[in-house]
Amino acid sequence: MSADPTGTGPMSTEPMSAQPTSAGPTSAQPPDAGPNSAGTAPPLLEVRDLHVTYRSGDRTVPAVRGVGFTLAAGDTLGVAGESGCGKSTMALSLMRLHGGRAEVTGEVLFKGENLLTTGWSRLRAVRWAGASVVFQGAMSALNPVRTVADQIAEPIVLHDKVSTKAAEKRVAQLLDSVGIPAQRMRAHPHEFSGGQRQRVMIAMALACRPDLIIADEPTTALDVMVQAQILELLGDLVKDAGIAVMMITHDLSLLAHTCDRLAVMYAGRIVELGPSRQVLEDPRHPYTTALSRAFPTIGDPASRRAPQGLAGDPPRPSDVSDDGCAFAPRCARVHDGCRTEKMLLWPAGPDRESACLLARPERGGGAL
Amino acid sequence: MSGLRRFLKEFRRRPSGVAGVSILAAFVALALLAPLFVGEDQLDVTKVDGPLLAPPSGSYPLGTDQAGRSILALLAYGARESLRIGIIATVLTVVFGSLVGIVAGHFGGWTGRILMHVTDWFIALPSLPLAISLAAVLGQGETSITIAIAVTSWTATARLVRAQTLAVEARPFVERARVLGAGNRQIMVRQVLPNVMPLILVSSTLTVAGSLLSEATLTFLGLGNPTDITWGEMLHEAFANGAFTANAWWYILPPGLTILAVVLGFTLTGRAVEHVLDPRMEKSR
Amino acid sequence: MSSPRYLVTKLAAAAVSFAVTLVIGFVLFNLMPADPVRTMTRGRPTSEAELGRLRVQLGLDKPLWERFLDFVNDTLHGRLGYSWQYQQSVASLTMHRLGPTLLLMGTAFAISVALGLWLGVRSGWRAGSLFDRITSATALTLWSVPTFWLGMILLIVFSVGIGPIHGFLPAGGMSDPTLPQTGIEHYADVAKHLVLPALTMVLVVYAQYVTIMRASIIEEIGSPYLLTARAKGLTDAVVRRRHAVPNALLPSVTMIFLHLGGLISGAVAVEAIFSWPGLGELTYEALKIPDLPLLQGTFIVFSASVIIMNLLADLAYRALDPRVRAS
Amino acid sequence: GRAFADGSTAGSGSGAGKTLRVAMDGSGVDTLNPFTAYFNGALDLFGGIYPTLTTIDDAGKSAPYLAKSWKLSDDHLTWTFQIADGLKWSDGQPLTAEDAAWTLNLIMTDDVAGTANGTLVANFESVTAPDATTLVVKTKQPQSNLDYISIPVSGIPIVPKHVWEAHTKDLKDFKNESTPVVGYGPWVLTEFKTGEYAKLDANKTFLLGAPKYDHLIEQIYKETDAAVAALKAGQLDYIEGVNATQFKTLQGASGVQTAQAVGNGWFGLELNAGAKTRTGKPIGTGNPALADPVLRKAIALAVDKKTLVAKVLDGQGQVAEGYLPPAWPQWSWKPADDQLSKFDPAAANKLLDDAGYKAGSDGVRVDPKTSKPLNLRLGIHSDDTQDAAVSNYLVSWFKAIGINATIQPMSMSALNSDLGKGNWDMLMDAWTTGPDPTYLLGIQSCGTLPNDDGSGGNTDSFFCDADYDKLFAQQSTIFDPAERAKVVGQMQEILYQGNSNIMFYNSTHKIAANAKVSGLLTGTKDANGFYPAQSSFWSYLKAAPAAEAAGSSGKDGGSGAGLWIGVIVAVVVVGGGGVLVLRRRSGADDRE
Amino acid sequence: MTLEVRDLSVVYPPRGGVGPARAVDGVDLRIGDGEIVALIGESGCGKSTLARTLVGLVKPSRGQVLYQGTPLDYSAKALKAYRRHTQLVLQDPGGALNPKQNVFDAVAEGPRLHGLKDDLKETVHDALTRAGLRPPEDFYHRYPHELSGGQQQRVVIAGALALNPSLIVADEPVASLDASVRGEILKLLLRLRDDLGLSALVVSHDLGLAWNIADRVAVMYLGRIVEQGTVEEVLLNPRHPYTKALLSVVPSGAEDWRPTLLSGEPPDPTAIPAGCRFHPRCGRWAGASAADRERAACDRRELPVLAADVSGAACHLLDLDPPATDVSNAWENA
Ligand SMILES: Nc1ncnc2c1ncn2[C@@H]1O[C@H](COP(=O)(O)OP(=O)(O)OP(=O)(O)O)[C@@H](O)[C@H]1O
Ligand SMILES: Nc1ncnc2c1ncn2[C@@H]1O[C@H](COP(=O)(O)OP(=O)(O)OP(=O)(O)O)[C@@H](O)[C@H]1O
Ligand SMILES: [Mg+2]
Ligand SMILES: [Mg+2]
Repeated sequence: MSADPTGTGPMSTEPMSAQPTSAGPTSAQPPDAGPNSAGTAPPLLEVRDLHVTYRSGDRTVPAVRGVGFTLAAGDTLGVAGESGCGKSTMALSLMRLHGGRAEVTGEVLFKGENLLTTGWSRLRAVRWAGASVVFQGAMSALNPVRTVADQIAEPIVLHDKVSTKAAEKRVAQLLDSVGIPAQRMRAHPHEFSGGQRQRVMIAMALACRPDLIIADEPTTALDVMVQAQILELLGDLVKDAGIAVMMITHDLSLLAHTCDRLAVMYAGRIVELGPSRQVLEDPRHPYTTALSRAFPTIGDPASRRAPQGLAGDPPRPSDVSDDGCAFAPRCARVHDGCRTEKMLLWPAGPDRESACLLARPERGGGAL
Repeated sequence: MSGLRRFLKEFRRRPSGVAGVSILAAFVALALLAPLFVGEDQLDVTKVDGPLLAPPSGSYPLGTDQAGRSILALLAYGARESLRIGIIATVLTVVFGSLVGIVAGHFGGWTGRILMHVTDWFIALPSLPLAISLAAVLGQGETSITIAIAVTSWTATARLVRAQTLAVEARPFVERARVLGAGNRQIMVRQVLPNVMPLILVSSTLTVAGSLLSEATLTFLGLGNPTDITWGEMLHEAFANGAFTANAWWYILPPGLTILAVVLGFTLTGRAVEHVLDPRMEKSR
Repeated sequence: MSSPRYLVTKLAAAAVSFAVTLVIGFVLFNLMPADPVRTMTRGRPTSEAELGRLRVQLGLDKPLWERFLDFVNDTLHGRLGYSWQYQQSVASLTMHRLGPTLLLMGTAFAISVALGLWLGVRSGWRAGSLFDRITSATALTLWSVPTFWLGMILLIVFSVGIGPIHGFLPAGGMSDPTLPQTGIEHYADVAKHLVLPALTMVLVVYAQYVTIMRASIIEEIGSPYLLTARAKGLTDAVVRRRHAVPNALLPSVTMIFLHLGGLISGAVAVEAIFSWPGLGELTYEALKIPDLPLLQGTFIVFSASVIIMNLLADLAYRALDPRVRAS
Repeated sequence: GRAFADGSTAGSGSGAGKTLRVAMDGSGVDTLNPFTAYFNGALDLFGGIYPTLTTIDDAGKSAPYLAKSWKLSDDHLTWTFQIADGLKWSDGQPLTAEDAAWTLNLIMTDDVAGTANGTLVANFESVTAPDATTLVVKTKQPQSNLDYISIPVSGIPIVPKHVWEAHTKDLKDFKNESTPVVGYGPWVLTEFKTGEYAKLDANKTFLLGAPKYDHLIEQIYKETDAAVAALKAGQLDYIEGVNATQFKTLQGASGVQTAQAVGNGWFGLELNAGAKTRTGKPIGTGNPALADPVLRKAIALAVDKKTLVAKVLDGQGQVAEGYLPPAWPQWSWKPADDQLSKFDPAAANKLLDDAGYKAGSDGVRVDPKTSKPLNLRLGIHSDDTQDAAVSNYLVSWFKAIGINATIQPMSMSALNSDLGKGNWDMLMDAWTTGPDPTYLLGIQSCGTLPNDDGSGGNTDSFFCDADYDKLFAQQSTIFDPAERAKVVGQMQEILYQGNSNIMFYNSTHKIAANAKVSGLLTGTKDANGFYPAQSSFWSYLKAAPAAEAAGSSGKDGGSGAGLWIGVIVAVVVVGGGGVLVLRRRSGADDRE
Repeated sequence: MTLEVRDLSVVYPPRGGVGPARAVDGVDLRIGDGEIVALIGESGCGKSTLARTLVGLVKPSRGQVLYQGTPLDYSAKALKAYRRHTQLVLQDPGGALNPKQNVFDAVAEGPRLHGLKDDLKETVHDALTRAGLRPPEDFYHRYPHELSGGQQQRVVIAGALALNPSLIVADEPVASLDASVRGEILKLLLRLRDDLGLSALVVSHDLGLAWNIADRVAVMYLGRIVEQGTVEEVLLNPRHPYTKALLSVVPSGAEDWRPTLLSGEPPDPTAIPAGCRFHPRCGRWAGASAADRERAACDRRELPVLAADVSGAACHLLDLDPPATDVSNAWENA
């Protein structure tokens, strides 16, 4: 337990606490969100200066390059950003799920305990019981040769130390709660449709009543209609249970609806962080602007026959340097400072942060 | 070409592959250069005057065989025959296997199904007994051994190539080619073949390895031409002539070890190539 | 597809395979002009009339198509043809030899599979580790060894003895005739005779299984479901045992059965070297003449066993893999 | 030293009494039915378990067995054998002349029963047993070799009528495998496993003397090397027919005794001097050039038989000239010095030059009659290592006289098929024979040529010579051995000069045995150190266990078992240990 | 008028014990000259099948594809000729390029196959330029894996353009691309239409895409077109309950956004319900009064195939309503 309980530290690269204090987002929380919302106790999850570097052969790929944020109990955080910007990498590193393939530095404080340095057995105890994960493709995230009941019961037996019988009872309840008849618990994953599988995944994530669910693109493989169903379900369940959620996707417009706060990532860094509606409606980073414009509003004459895009290609993680803004080559408002200055997450208005020089307070942030 | 250069660069990073290629290069050199330092006279039983089945000595670094010939000379000369049989069998196998595989994979209908059934039947046949029988039926000698190996080992290639062809054909670029106006032949040759080529390459190196072993085994079982000089034949002779009883290790170990080395060489090379060409690795780049 | 229908389809396919094998077998073994009669009687005072009589007895005077009908009839009646050199039905010859071959191949197969899969899982799970490198290198090397050669070397070292090693294992055969042929002692004796041939086969064959299993495990290692399992807090060993292995086992099982033909091939050489009185040795014997009906018979028995094993593998695969079961 | 092992041997004791363990002939046992069996392994066994009328002695002459004595009538057509009295089959039933008469009659009258030995009785008119101790054989023509037709191993075994009567119907399929097999001989077959071994018990009341061992085991070793290994490891007592290399190694090995007997067979080359049918119609694809005796003579001169003996046989054999092997000295023949074809390539070349065989540009001579180069096929048995070894020499020697020989390895079956059709130029061949040479001489007679339609035929090289045939007919009716030998000699001379069958050498018959087995060898060595030929019948009968050595090593199967189990356990432990160590090192499971 | 389909059906034969799949089950559709039509629908509703049928990759089980008024001829030669005019652009640009072909060869593939080798260099240069890969020479020798997803898709489009087609069928051309790149590709399509007068059928499940570029839109459900019309008509004033549901799940900035979720699983073309194929999931049907249900008889009464070119929706329940009022005003203030 090395964390500074106030959640602020001396390191300059560290983000300002994003602990919600203002009325806006907090009001969206259910009243039973728990004592942590008061802002004095350690937050549920605090990430500081997280770096993840993949090693493959003699190449190193810095996929996450200094990410920091906090997440209170019952809070929902959306992480958006285009493909390859390091969202999954960041999420997996929280539970040290990369194995030996990646080097992870920084701090991941889960209820004050640094998960990056704690012993493996401690970590295992936290996994699933403290924080569970809903992965993207449920077909591949579920073991194809074992029954659904087996797989859901597995963490229950492991963490709650209950008998298999008792665990199965809970499995039935869980499946019921996600709208799958309990009789089907003996079925194998392939016998379910994509949407049902994702429900199974959600049931499994809830199995040990975790404090945090990390959902890594839980719906991208699904059809629009099913996608909406699943998000509704997930939203309802976590709201009822007061579980904090970190939801990852590249679809900004989806997150706006489901999450209280939004983090936009670009090239391994968070470039904008703030209450989701604000971020979407009033972006403080050119990248966020471009991203939100890419999802047209039907009926909006401005976007009729006028698709908006972002010229250029996302950088390769191996090509970005620490100096300057990684977005500069594609930015319409780029200027000299963007190429040289070190980018940090600067406060950009109440409860908002942005990594754009234009948003820096001394420049009169928010003038984007 | 950048592809080739990249391949070589990747390949060089795999020590086992480099070792395999080195072994092979050494043996190919040995085979090619054998006539330069092994005269006909050294192989002619009526002209050699070495001691019979003598252990290694100064003038015979690997000793002599029953007729007084230098084992080293036989070994060098045997490299030619052994490699030749292995490679011819492999070329036959690979050409036939690839053809069947691609055609079966490309034409889903009757053609493909029948071809695949035929392949399956051949897979069901145990290869060595079949090869033995073929060789026994076709008569003695390297020709029938080569044919026997080719006939029995094409199935693996065909299967692999077919599976890969199916995978390739399922990829959208084949559909794109079709929309651009490509016919069956053009799709098979221009789209599928380049994409199954790496697999064929890998398969062929592994097939050579298998062929060499089969050749040695068939020859050992007495289906070769006893007057040829191949490694398998040397072992056959050694075995048939009681070299074991005589504890003539210099007659028994070298041919076996050379077979081992060459097979290992091909296997290592093949696996390294396979690894370098692994499509999954390609994608992640 | 429903189970019985699946079974019927598979059985039919196997039957067709077998029929094709029969035809291939017949064509193969009747292509070559051969004079088995002179071969059989070689070195013995035999009159011309007797030779003629033998030819009739063996049906060699009949046209090819008639011989084919005879052969089919023969096979359907379980005789598999009539051996030239042993002058009895091939079926009765092979029946005698089936037991020893099954014993040898079964033992070698069981050990190889157990050893190969175990090592394969271990080395695939930690690909690139010292253990993996040693295991893989050993397996690759052993795979490259000609079976018969390895057998000969083992024979010298462990049976004849070399240098300080005294030969302590029997040089051939399946049992020591000086010992009683029943009871524990007999089984121990057979086991003792089994050591070298089985060892030879295991050493050559297990390597394949290591490679197969290792590849399967590596194939699975990146799978998201393993990530899920890890995320659940399972220990590494549990993740491997409960999640990776069952999945990796499926392709391995098929591959292993597909490689069964290789095992049989190994058996021929090994039985020849160790005088193991099985089908392989019978084949080797038949080869010398060559006794074509006998070769044809052993060939058919081998093929049939592979077909049966593949059928079983198919069914086993179906039983094991819920995905296949459903489709 | 070259020896693999210490060579210490084990006492062969096991069960009650002493056991002699011999390697069965590599061919194994095709069937235990003596009427249909062909394989030498089976014949060897029959020699031990079924009686014969006569046997042969050290010198290869016929000697009493069941028949105490025999008489030939003056018209040379009736043989009367006096059968020993009071003999009993192994099941206690009396063994009488009736059994012999029944057996011989069955072979004469039943096609199946005649499968293996029908030829031997082809000339029989009748066989009767007027009383229990008298057997009368009447022949159609005078036949001088009647005292050889029922000898152990290579002759007709007599079977118990009371057992076999029941099987005359299903003789073809009767396998005769229920043990103990009812018979009479030095041994009783008590256990038989196809492809593995035969176990026999000694007949302590055997007519010709009781075996010294209590048990005999004939075990199959498919590879002689394995047998030799077993011999050295003390798992085997006796091997017949090791090859030159094995023999040489065993000669130096401690605890092993070795012996060579003069050969009972020849090894040589057959030339297709013009294959034709009985009516003289040419058949086959043989090269016509070989019809020229000059060419054949030149070929004979081009072969250095001494080198073959020295290098292929490693000196373990003799240069052969005559057709019949030295094992039967009564028939041996040698060419006179002036007739002798000595190795002389120069002379061969001169012969060919003189006959108009001009060398082409590639050094291959051209047949003046057909103007085709002398390209000759050299067929060899692919499974015969001697064929392979010798053919390499021949090709080189033939090249030296302008003949291009191409080696064609063929399976026995293919070779025999081609041979009968005349589709060959030169063939490597080898034959062995028992003491009676009639059959071996017979296959060179015109009567064995095939019919016009290609059927029939039992010839060996399409040799056909009227004078030879006359002598052949004559020799079988001569009852004075010396007289007969002279005729046989003349026949061999004709063969020698015909050069259709060029004899290369007679390789010795090589035996290796555990040094503790005594009494194996009889006869006296000749100048070359070779013993006279002996049959396995006598060897097994006369073999005696050496006196129990004090403090025997006790390294036999039983106690060896502990050792091998130990070693396997050790290997497993070491291997497993290594794995465990590696596992440990790879770290605890507290990581992923 | 460029391309028209009449009463088109595609039935896939039974597979693995599941009955035949009626992937496309009666479709009339017309793509006029220089028109961009968007085909919208849920996964598995038969969009791709229809698209593939249009370019002759799938032979219809019933109905016709007419190009310039003449029915398609499925002989190899005729198809080849047809494919000079009609090109397909696939969803996954990475997969649509042969990894063993560099950019030049990939673009030149079409002209080569058609024997247009004369000014190949120029054609390729041209096509790449038009597809926005500038300067083209920089790309010639690159292999697909050396390109970003957006660039790959441009190469695919260039490959189609190299044949100077008059119609491009784009099957989910941006589905696998990042949101930021997506707009660029759509811009390109629009520009091509404007510059070259290309007609296009764009297949997607994304209504926003239709809004972005299409002139007309057709909404497909379970093998049928259930509603079609101009983009404004259909998207701003949807009439079919299915279209409404689809529109509702598009996340909007609206505070009170609440999607109308369809119950049940995605529809299955091997078991098409009788009557209106949408009725089992139709909220309106479920909520309708007994009398209305009796009148509409959605569960029994077959619907006619919606005619091409006519704006309208195939729904029995529409007969119950007065013509829908303009509901688009909600968006006006957005
Ligand atoms: N095992 C690995 N080795 C090397 N590089 C990797 C590895 N896994 C991911 N990367 C790289 O790291 C970067 C970030 O990957 P990540 O999967 O976190 O992206 P993402 O934001 O989740 O993208 P997506 O939206 O496609 O899921 C990518 O550029 C990817 O290529
Ligand atoms: N080759 C085929 N054989 C059998 N059924 C097929 C085949 N291709 C597609 N189908 C089925 O036809 C139906 C329509 O498929 P299609 O690919 O046209 O749908 P889609 O609308 O393009 O869906 P998506 O949005 O997922 O691409 C699906 O249910 C599919 O399962
Ligand atoms: Mg991701
Ligand atoms: Mg589609």
